[in-house]
Amino acid sequence: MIEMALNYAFGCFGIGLILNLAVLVRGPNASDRLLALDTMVVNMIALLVLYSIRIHSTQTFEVTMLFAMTGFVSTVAFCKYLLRGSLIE
Amino acid sequence: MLSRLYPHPALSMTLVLTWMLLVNEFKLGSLVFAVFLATVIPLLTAPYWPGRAAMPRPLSLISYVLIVIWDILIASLTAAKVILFYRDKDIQSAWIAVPIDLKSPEAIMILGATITLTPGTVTADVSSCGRVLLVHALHAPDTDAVRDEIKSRYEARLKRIFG
Amino acid sequence: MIWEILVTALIVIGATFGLIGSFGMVKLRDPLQRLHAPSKATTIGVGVSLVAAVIELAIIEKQQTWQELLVVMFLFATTPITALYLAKVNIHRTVDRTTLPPTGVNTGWSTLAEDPAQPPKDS
Amino acid sequence: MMSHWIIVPVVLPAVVGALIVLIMRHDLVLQRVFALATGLATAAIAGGLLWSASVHPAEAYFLGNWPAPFGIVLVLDRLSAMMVALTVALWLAVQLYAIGSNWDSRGRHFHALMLFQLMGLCGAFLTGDAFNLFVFFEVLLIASYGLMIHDGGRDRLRAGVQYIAYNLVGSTLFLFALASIYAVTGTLNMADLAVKVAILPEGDVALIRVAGVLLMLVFAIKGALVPLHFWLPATYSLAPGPVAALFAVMTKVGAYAIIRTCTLIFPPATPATGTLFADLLLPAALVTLTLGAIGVIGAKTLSRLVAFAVIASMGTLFIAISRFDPQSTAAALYYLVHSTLAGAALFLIADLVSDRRAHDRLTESLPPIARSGLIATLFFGAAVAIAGMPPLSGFLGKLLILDATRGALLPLIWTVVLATSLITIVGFSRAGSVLFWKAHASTGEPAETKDEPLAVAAVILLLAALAAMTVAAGPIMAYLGGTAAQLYDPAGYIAANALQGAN
Amino acid sequence: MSLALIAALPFLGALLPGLMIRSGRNAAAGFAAFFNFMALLGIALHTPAVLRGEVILAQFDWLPSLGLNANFRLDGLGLLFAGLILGIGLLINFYARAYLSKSDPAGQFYTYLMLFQGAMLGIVLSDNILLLLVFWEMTSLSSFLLIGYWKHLPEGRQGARMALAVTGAGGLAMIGGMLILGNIAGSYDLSVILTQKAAIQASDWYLPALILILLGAFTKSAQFPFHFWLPHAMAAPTPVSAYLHSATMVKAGLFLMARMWPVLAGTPEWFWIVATTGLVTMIMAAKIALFKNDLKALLAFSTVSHLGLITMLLGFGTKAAAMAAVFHIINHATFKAALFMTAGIVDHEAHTRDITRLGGLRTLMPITFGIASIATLSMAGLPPLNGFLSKEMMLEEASHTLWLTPWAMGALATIGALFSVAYSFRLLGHTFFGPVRDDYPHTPHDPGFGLWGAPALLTVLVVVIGLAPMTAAAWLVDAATSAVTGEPVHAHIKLWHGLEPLALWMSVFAVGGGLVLFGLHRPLLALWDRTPRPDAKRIFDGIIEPFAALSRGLTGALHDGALTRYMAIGVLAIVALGGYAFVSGAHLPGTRAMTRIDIVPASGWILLLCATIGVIVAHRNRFVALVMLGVVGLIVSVGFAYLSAPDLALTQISVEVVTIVLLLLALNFLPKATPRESSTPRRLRDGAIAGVAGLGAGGLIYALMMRDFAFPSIAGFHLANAKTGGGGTNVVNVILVDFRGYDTFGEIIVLGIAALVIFALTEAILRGGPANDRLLNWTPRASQSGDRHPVMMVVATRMIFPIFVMVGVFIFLRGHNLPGGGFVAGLIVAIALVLQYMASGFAWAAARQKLEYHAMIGFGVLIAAATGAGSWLAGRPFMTTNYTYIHLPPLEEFELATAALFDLGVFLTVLGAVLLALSSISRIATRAGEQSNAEPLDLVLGKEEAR
Amino acid sequence: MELLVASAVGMMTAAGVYLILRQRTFPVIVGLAFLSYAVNVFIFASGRLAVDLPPILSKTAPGYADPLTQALVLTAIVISFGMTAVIVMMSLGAYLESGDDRIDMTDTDDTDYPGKDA
Ligand code: NA
Ligand code: NA
Repeated sequence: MIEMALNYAFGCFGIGLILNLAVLVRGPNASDRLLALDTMVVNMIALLVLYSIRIHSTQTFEVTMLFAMTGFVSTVAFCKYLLRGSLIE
Repeated sequence: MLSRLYPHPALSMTLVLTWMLLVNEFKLGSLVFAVFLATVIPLLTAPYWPGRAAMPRPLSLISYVLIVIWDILIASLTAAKVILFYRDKDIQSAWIAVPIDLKSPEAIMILGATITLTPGTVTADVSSCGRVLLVHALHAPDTDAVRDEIKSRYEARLKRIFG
Repeated sequence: MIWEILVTALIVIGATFGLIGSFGMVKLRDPLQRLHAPSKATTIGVGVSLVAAVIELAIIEKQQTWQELLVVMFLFATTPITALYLAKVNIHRTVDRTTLPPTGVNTGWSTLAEDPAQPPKDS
Repeated sequence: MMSHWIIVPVVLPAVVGALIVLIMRHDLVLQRVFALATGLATAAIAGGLLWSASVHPAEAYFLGNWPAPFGIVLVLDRLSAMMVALTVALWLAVQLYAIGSNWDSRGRHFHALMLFQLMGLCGAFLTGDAFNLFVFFEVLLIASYGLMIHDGGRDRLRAGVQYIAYNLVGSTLFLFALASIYAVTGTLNMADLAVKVAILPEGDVALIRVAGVLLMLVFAIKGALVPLHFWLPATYSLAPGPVAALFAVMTKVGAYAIIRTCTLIFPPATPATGTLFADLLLPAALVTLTLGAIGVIGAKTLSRLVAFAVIASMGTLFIAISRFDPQSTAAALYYLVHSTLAGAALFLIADLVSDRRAHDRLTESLPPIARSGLIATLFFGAAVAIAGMPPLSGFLGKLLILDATRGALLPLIWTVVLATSLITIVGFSRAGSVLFWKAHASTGEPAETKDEPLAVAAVILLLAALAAMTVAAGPIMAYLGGTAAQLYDPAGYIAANALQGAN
Repeated sequence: MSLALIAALPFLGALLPGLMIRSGRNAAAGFAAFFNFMALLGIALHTPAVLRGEVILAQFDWLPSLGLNANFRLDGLGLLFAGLILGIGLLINFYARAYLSKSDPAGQFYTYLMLFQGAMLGIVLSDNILLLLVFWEMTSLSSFLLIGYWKHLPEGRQGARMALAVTGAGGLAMIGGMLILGNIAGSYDLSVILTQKAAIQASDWYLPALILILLGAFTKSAQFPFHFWLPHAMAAPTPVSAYLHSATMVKAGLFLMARMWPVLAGTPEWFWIVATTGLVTMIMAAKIALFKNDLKALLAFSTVSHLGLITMLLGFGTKAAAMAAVFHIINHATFKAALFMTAGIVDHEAHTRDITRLGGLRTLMPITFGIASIATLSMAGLPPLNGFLSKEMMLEEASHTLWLTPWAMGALATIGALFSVAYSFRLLGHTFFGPVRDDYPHTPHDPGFGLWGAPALLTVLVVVIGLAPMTAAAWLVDAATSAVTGEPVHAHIKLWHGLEPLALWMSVFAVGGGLVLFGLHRPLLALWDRTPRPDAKRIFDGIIEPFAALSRGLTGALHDGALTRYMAIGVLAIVALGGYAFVSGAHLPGTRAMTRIDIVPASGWILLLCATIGVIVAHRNRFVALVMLGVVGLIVSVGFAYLSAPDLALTQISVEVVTIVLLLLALNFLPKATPRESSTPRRLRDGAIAGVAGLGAGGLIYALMMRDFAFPSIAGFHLANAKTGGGGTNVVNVILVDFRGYDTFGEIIVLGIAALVIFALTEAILRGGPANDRLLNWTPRASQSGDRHPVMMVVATRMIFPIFVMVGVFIFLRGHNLPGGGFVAGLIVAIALVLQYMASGFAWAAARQKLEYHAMIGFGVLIAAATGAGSWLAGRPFMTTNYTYIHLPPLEEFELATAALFDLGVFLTVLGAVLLALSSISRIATRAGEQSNAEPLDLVLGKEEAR
Repeated sequence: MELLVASAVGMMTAAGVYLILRQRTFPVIVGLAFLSYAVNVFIFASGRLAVDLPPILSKTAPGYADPLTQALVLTAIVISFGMTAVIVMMSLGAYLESGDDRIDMTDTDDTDYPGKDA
C-alpha cells in the first residue's frame, strides 16, 4: 500500500520537476525562473524523503537537510543579486 | 549571569532541540552535549544578534503555532481550489496594505512569515518605517476582510506574546 | 496498520499538493500569483511527506528517527523569506508601481525606496 | 626504520608557507629570511636524498603506514631525487633573484606562494601514486596561477585567465585519464599499475590505450608539446621574470611524468600499449622543436623569444624522451637539467633587461641600459647555453641526444635538431644585436641605473651551474646513466612498493 | 707543459681582461700577451719532440659515456697551426695595443681575442673530434663577438651575424658528420679514427659524413659558395681581420680537411668535391678581389682565393699536393697577416681604406710601403718570396691532375694565379704608387714601431722562407705533412727547379697575364661595374629576412592569443588521439548487467538534458545561465545521492552554492550579457567539436562501466579496513582523512592557495591603475531597489545562522562514521556566514566580529600538517592515524581520532579560504563606492515620526 | 542506468566544450564548471554504479558502492572549486583592468612589458 502511494508520489513530484523546468526555461521573468529553481529544490527534497521511505533508511537525511539550506541561500542570493547587484553589501 | 550566558533563550532552546533531532538519539550524553553547544554557539554568534528580544509570554507562542498550522492546512485547500479550478479571469488577486502596531523586529518577522505560510497570502514588502506590511492575496474579493483577519487573528496574538 | 494507512494518506496528500504547487506555477498568469502556488502548496506537500517519512521510519520501522522534522522546521522557517525576496524582485522589476496601494504612512514601500546608502553620483 | 626525510621536501615548505600566512604576512623581511632558510634546508635534504638515491635502490615511504597499493606511497629513486634537487636549486636561485630585484615586494604573498609552489613540485616528483600526482599537479598549478599574476597589470591578468582556463581543461583531462585507468585496473598505485598493465586481459587493451593517451596528453600540455603548447608563450612572457624562470621547471614536470609513466607503467615492451606513445611523441616533439625555433626568430619581444626558446628546448627534450632507450633517456635527463637552468637564466636576464628598458620589443632599439656590458655577457652566456652552443652544457646535451639517436629516423631527427639550432642561433644573435649592440647606435636618454647585486648574482649562479654541468658532465652522466638503467628496470621500483593483496 | 694546460692558457688569459674591464689597454694587453706567450712557450718546448716525429698526448676523461674526452694531441700539423695561432696571436696582441683607441673597451677586446685564441688552439690540439667540435663552435662565437666589437657600426653587427650564421650552420652540419664518423669508427678519438680509413671509406655513411664535415670546413674557410660572409666580417677592427680572417680562423677549415685527410681523402668523392670547390673558389675570389676598392675587402677576397687554392691542393689527395698545401698555409699566413696589418696601418693613418682615395703613399709611408710591397709580391707569387715557392708547387700539382680533361686543371689554376697577380699589383700600385694626393681624409705618416713591428717581422719571414725554405720551413712542412698524410714525408723545396717544369711557365704566363689585367684595370672595372651579379649580402638577406618575416608571421598567426582557437585545437587533438588509441587496440564490449532505470532517475536525466540545453541556448544571458547551471548542479547532486554517494551529494551541493555566490558577486561587476560574436559556421564548428568530445567522453565511460575491473579493485581493502584500521564506518571519509589523507592535505593547500591568490589579486587590482580608476568611477548598471537589509531576512537569519553553525558542527563530528566531514562542515559554516553577510552586510558583520581569515588558513594547514607529522613521534610515517574510544560520563563513549584533528585542519582551511575570497570581493565592492551600514536594519522602527 | 549516466557525461562534456570555445570569460567559466561536473560523474562512474549501497559500513548492508572513486571525486570537487574561485576573480580582475572581458588576446599584438601598461 505504501509502495503504491510512493509510486504515485514519485510520479507527482517527477511531473512537478518537469513543470518547474518548463517555467525555468520559459520564464518569462527572472523571478519566475528563481521561483522554479526554488520549487525544484523543494520537490527534490520531497523525492529524497520519499526515497528514504522506500529504502527504509535515513541515509539521505543529511542531503535533504543540506538541500533545504543551500536552496534557501542560493535563492536569496539570486534575488539579492537582482535587487541590489551586490550580495553582501 | 544566566542571561549573559543565554542572551537569547528561545534560540538556545531551539538549538537544543535541533541537536537532539540531528543526532537522533535521545540519550543523556547527547543532551549534555546539546546544552553545551546551545551555550557556545549563541555566544559565538551573539554579535550578529544585538539587543534582546523581549518575550514576556513565550508559552503563548505554542498556541500561536498550533493555530497557524491549522490555518495552513485549511487555507491550502482553498488555495488548491483556486489554482486547480478557477479560470484566470476569475481569480481576483489583490495588493493589501496592512498597517501594524508591532514594534519588535522579531514580531514583525513572525507576522510576515505567518502571512506567507498561510496559503493565499504572501508578505511582499514592508514600508520603510516598518509600520505597514504589503500583502499580496491570491484571491481576495474582499481585501478588508483579509486585512482584518490578519490583524485580529495573528497580530493581536503576537502583540500579547511580545508585549 | 493504522500507521500505514496514515502514512499512505500523507504521502498521497503531500504528493498531490506538491504537484498542485508546480502546476499552479505553470498555470497562473501573473508573476505574483505564481508566487503563491509553490510557496504554499509545495511547502505543504513536502511538509506532509516529511511527516509521513518520520512516521514510517520512526513508528513503523522503529528506527527512532525524528530527523526529518528538522527539515520541515527549516523549510517553514525559510519559505517566507524566499517568498519575500521573490516578491521584492517582482515589485522592483515587473510590477506596475501605480497598482500598489499607498502605505498610509509618510514613508513608501521599502523596496521602492531611494537607496539611502547610495547617493546619486554626479557623473 | 623508514627514512622520514623523503617527505620533508613536501611538508617543510608547506608548514613554513602556512606559518608565513599565519604570523609573518605583514613582515617582508621575516618572509624572506624564512623562505630562504626553508629553501636552503630543503636543498640540504634534497642533496641528502640525491646521495641516498644514488647509493641505494628505490625506496618507498608508506603514508599513513598503509601498505601499497592501498595507501599513497612516495618513492625515492634516482629520478625523483634528481628532480627534487633540480627544483630546489632552481627555486633558490629564483628566490634570490626575486629578493634581489625586489620583485617579491610588488605584490602580496609572494613567498608563501613560492613555498607552496616548491611543495607542489616536490610532491609531484616524489609521489608513487597516480591520483596523488594529480593532486600535486594542482597544488603546483594553483600556486603558479598566483605567481603568474603577481603584481597584476592588464595583460598579465588577461594572460593569467588564459593560462588558468587552459590548464583547467588539462586538469579535467587528467581526471578523465585517471578515472579510466582506475576503471580498467582497479588501482592507482603506479607500481601496481605497472604490474597490472603488463598482464592486462586482451579485452581491456583499447581502453587502457585511451587512458594512457589521455594521460600523455595531460603531460604534453604541461610539457608544452605541439599542439598543446599554445598556453606557454603568453604565460611565460607575461609572468614576472623570476616566476617565468621558476616556470622553467614546470614544463619539466610534464617531461618527468611522461618519462615516469612511459618507463614504469607503459614501457614499450608492454603488449597493451607497445610503442604507441613513442610513435605519437616523436612527431609532436619534432614539430615542437621546429615551431619553437621559428618562434625564436619570429618573436617580437625578448620575453616571447625566451618563451619560444623554452618551447624549442622542450621539443629537443621530447625527441630524446620519445626514443625510450636508456642511452636516450640519460641524454634526455641531462638535457632536462640543462634546459631548466638555462631557460631560467634567460628569463631572469630578460627581466634584468626589461626592467631597465621602457619595453622589451626587439623591433626597435633603445639607448644602452646601465651595466649593459655585464648583462650582455650574461645574455650571451645564457643564449649560448639554450641554443646549444659550446662551451656550455646545451652543446653536450645536444651531442648526447644526437649520439643516442639510432634507426631509420636518424636523418630526420638530426636534420631537425641541427637546423633548428641554427635558427635559434640566428634568432638569438639578432636579438642580442638589437638589445646590446644597436643600442650603442641609438641616441636618447640612457635608461635608469639599477644596482641589483643579489639579482645579478642569482643569474651568475645559474650560469655557473651550467658551467659546472659542463665540467662535471662525466660524473653527472654516470648518475644519469644509472638513473636510466633504473628506469628501464622497474623491478626495483616495484619491489620498493612491496605490493600486497591478492594480485 | 701539459697540452691541456697549454690549451687552457688562452682562456685564463681571457679571464682577467674581462674582469678588469676598466683597467686600461696596457694591463689588458699585457696580461693577455703573457698567457699567449706562455702557451707559445709550451708549444715551443714540445717542438723538438714533435719534429722527431713524436705525437704528444694528454688525455682526460670528460664525458666517457658519450665518448667525449678531453684528449689533446700535438703532432706536426698541430704544431704548425698552434705555432701560427700563438705566434701571430702575439703579434696581433702588440699590434692591437697600438691600434685600439683610448675609447675602445680594451678589456672586452682582449677577452674576446683570447677566447678566440683558446678556441682556435683547442681545435688544433684536440685529439677527440667531439672536443674539436666544442672548440670549433667556440671560434664561431668568439669571432661573432670580435666582428661585432664596434657595436655602433651596422656593418659590424650585420657582418658578425652573417659570419655566425654561416659558420655556425657549417659547424652544425659538421656535428652530424663527426657523429657519423665516430659511430663508424667506434670512437670519437682521433687516434682511433685515423686508423679506420678502410672502415670509414667503405661505410654507406661515408658520403653523408664527408659532405657534412666538408660543409663545416667550407663555411669556416669561406669556400664557394659560402665565401660571402668573409668580406662582411671585415667590418671588424683590423687586428681581428688579420688574425681571424687571414691567419687563423678561416684556416680552421683547412686544418680540418688536413686533419681528416688520412681517412677521408683519396676517394673520388673527396677529390671531386674538395678539389672542385677549391678551384672554383680560387678563381672566383681572385677575380672579385681585383675589383674591390676597399683594401680589406680586396685582401679578404684574396684570402678566400688562397684558401681555395689550399683546399684544392688538399682535394687532390696526393702527398705532394698535401705538402704544397701545408707549405702554402705557412706562407699565406705570413704574407697575408702582414698585409692586413698594413691595411690597418693605412686605414689608421689615412682614415680610409678606399683605394680610390689613396695612392702615392710610397713616399709618405716608406716603411709601410716596404712591408706592403714585399708581402704583396709574395702574394702575387713572385720569386724569391715564399709565396712563389708554394704557388709553384700548386701549379705543378695542378698540371698533372686529371680533372675533366688532362689540361683543364692546370689551365684553370693558372688563371687563378693570373688574377692573383693582377689584384696584387693593383693593391700595390693604386695604394702606394702614383702621385701624392692632397685630399686624403687625414695626411698619413708611418706609424710607430708598435704598429709596423709585427708586420715587419712577418715580412722578414716571407723573405727568409723564400730564400732558404729548407732551413726556415721545411722541417715544419715535413712534420705537418707527415701528420696530414700519416706517413713520414720529406720536403725538397727549392727556389729554382730549372726551366723544365711546366709550373714555371704557367707562372710566367700568370704574371704576364696579371700585368696585362692590371693594365686594363680601368676598362675592366667599368665593365665589372656594369655587369649585374649577385650580391652576397643581398642574397643572404634575401634568405634570412624573408625567413625571419615568415617566422614572425607564422609565430604571430599561430600564437596570436586566440585562446578559443587554442582550446579548439587542443580538444580536437585530445579527441582524435583518444579515438586513435581506441581503434588501434582490442576491445571486448563489457558484459556487466545494466543497472535498472527507474522513473525518477529517468526524469532526472530529462531534467539534466533540458537544463544543459537551456544553458547553451541561454548562455548569453549570464544570470539565466547561472540559474540553469544551478539546476545542473542540483541534479548532479541528487544523482550522487541516488547512486549511493551521500558524501558527494553533500559536497557537490555545498560547493555549488558557494560557487554560485562567488559568480554572482563577480557578475555584479562584469557585463550582464554575452554579445553574439561568433558567426554561424563558427558556432557549428564549435558545436561539432563539442559533439565529438561529448561522444568521446560518454562512450568511454559507457565502455568502462560495462566491463568489470580487470583486477580486483583496491577499494576492497578500504572497505575491509576502514573500521578496524581507520576507526570509521564512513569509508569515504576514512579514505579522505586516512588512507588517502595525503591527497586531502594537498587538496586543502590548494584551497588555501586559492584564497591567497584571490587576496593578492585583489590587492593588485585595488593598488591603483586602470582597474582602480574604473572602480572609483563605478556606477551600478541596473537600478537598485531600496531596503538592502529586509527586516524579515535579518531577523530570520538571527535564528537560522546559529542553526546552520550547529548543523556544521554536527556534520563535522559525525563525518568519520556517517556522511559529512571537515570539508562539508567548513562549507556549511561558510554558507552560514554568507547568509549572515547577505542579511546584514559584510562590512557590518565583519566589524562586529573580527575573523582573521589568513590565520584560519595558516592555522588549518598547520593543524593538518602537525597531525600528520605527529605520527613521527611514534616512529610511524607521516599521516599515520590513531584512534581510541573514550568514556566520559555523562557522555556516551565516543571516539577520539587523530583523523578528527586532521579534519579540523580541513575545516579551518576551507572556512578561511571561502571567507578570505568573500572579503576580497567585498573590498572591491567598497572601492566601487558601496556604503556599509552602521545598523543591522535599514528601517528605523517606530521612528517614522522623526522623518 | 549506465546508459543514462554515460549520456549525461557526454551531454555535460559537450556543453562544457562548447562553452569553453566562447569568446568571453564568463561563458568559458560556466563551461569549465560543466566540464567539472562531467568529469566528477565520470570518475564516480568509473567505480561502477550502485543503487542503495552507500559506502557506510553496517552489519545489514548487502554491499557497498566503491568508496574510493567517491573519495577521488570529493578531492576533485574541492580542487575544482578552488580553481573556479581563482579564475572567477582573475576574470574579474582582467575585466576591471582592461574594460573588456574577451578571453582572446588577439587585440594586443605581442604585448608590451607588463606593469608599464597605460
Ligand atoms: Na582525497
Ligand atoms: Na576532502
